Amino acid sequence: MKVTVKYFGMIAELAGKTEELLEVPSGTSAIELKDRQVRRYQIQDPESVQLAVNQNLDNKVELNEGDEVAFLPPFAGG
Amino acid sequence: MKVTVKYFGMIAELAGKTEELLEVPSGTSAIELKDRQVRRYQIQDPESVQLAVNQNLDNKVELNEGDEVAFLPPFAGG
Amino acid sequence: MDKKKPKKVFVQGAIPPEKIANSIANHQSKTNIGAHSIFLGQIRADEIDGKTVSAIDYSAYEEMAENVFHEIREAAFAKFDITCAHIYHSLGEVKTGEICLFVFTSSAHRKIAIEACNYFVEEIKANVPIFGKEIFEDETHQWKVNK
Amino acid sequence: MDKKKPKKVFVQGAIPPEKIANSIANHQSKTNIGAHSIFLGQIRADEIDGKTVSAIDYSAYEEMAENVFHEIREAAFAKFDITCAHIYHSLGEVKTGEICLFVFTSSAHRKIAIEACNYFVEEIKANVPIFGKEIFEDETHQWKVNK
Repeated sequence: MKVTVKYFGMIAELAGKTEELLEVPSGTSAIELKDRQVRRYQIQDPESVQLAVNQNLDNKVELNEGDEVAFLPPFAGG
Repeated sequence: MKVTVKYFGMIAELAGKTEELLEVPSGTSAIELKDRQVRRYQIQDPESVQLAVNQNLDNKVELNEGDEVAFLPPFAGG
Repeated sequence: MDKKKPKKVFVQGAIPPEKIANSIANHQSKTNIGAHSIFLGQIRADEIDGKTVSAIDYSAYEEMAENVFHEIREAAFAKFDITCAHIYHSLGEVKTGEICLFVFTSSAHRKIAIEACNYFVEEIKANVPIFGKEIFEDETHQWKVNK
Repeated sequence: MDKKKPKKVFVQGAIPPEKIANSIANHQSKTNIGAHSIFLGQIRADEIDGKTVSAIDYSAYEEMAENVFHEIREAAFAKFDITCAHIYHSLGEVKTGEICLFVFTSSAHRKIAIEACNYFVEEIKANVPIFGKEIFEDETHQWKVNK
């Protein structure tokens, strides 16, 4: 199945892109996707990275076809 | 001895003036002056009126020649 | 320097929004500031016994008030690590909807700027000899008391 | 009405002081307001390892951020008896000394306006997906993290 993955801030910098369409096995969880991309792009300090699945920060979920998964480094607004 | 007495806000309105030069007996205290003027001008709710002697709110003092005594109704700044 | 110089707090009539914009613009060269906190007092059209306030006419024991403002500034600079602080208060008539008090504090960090601003507002309300005549639409009036 | 309408929070580049003056002026017809509380975030020229910050380049997960801003507004209006609330945050480059965040709350009474303003600032810092690239004078950069 396909999911859209978005990268922001320092993660976009490490990935060299802000978005990609990934083919993942059916049943993949958000956490598994995170682990895979953390290794792939050598993201430092992965505990500080939050995932939003369809804009929802609760990432203890299984992914579905067409989901939008965002990799969010620490917030710095204000 | 002479003291300058200043009135503000609703007290100035009651007194019909903002300032007067009063002759008071030597040894008069600020509190005695307050009582006298409260009666004279029929100032309501005298507990809410603060006296400043030479801009100092501590009014448990004996007055001296040339002192400036201000009658201050409740503050309403801001 | 900002700290030591006694400043004139009272302004005649309402405080225009442009004065606030100018104060903010004047701080853009101070690049050690990370946060500004601003408090504005605005005249409310309160309804009291069926009559509506149309303006407040402010007066003050000016010499004492300027001294108290100065003492509040000194105490605030001793208490809070602020970069600068400005206070303006109206004298004379200020109509409903207009600004009568402008407190502006700045610091490297937000919590300090915010706490200092609150401190100023509370101290001004409690300790500065300013008096307000609430003028109703029918030209009658009553004297305002801070709660 | 002010409460329900989703509002655009992000502005491109720095927030000019005139925008703040205009916001204040726009509230002078609301005569049930007695107090405004304003918070402004300004870019500091921090020195980090001998290098000085010259600007922050802000980016955001915009769709999510606008939704989170809206949720914060809803929560604030449920929690505080405020008349209105406005938030503006910069995207793109904001130079040191310039304003990147403008929070503006209004109420009949000062304590409510002030508490609501603080609530917005803390919620924005903690929960809105905004990212800041601190650009140094030598064109190198590092990524800012809120404390």
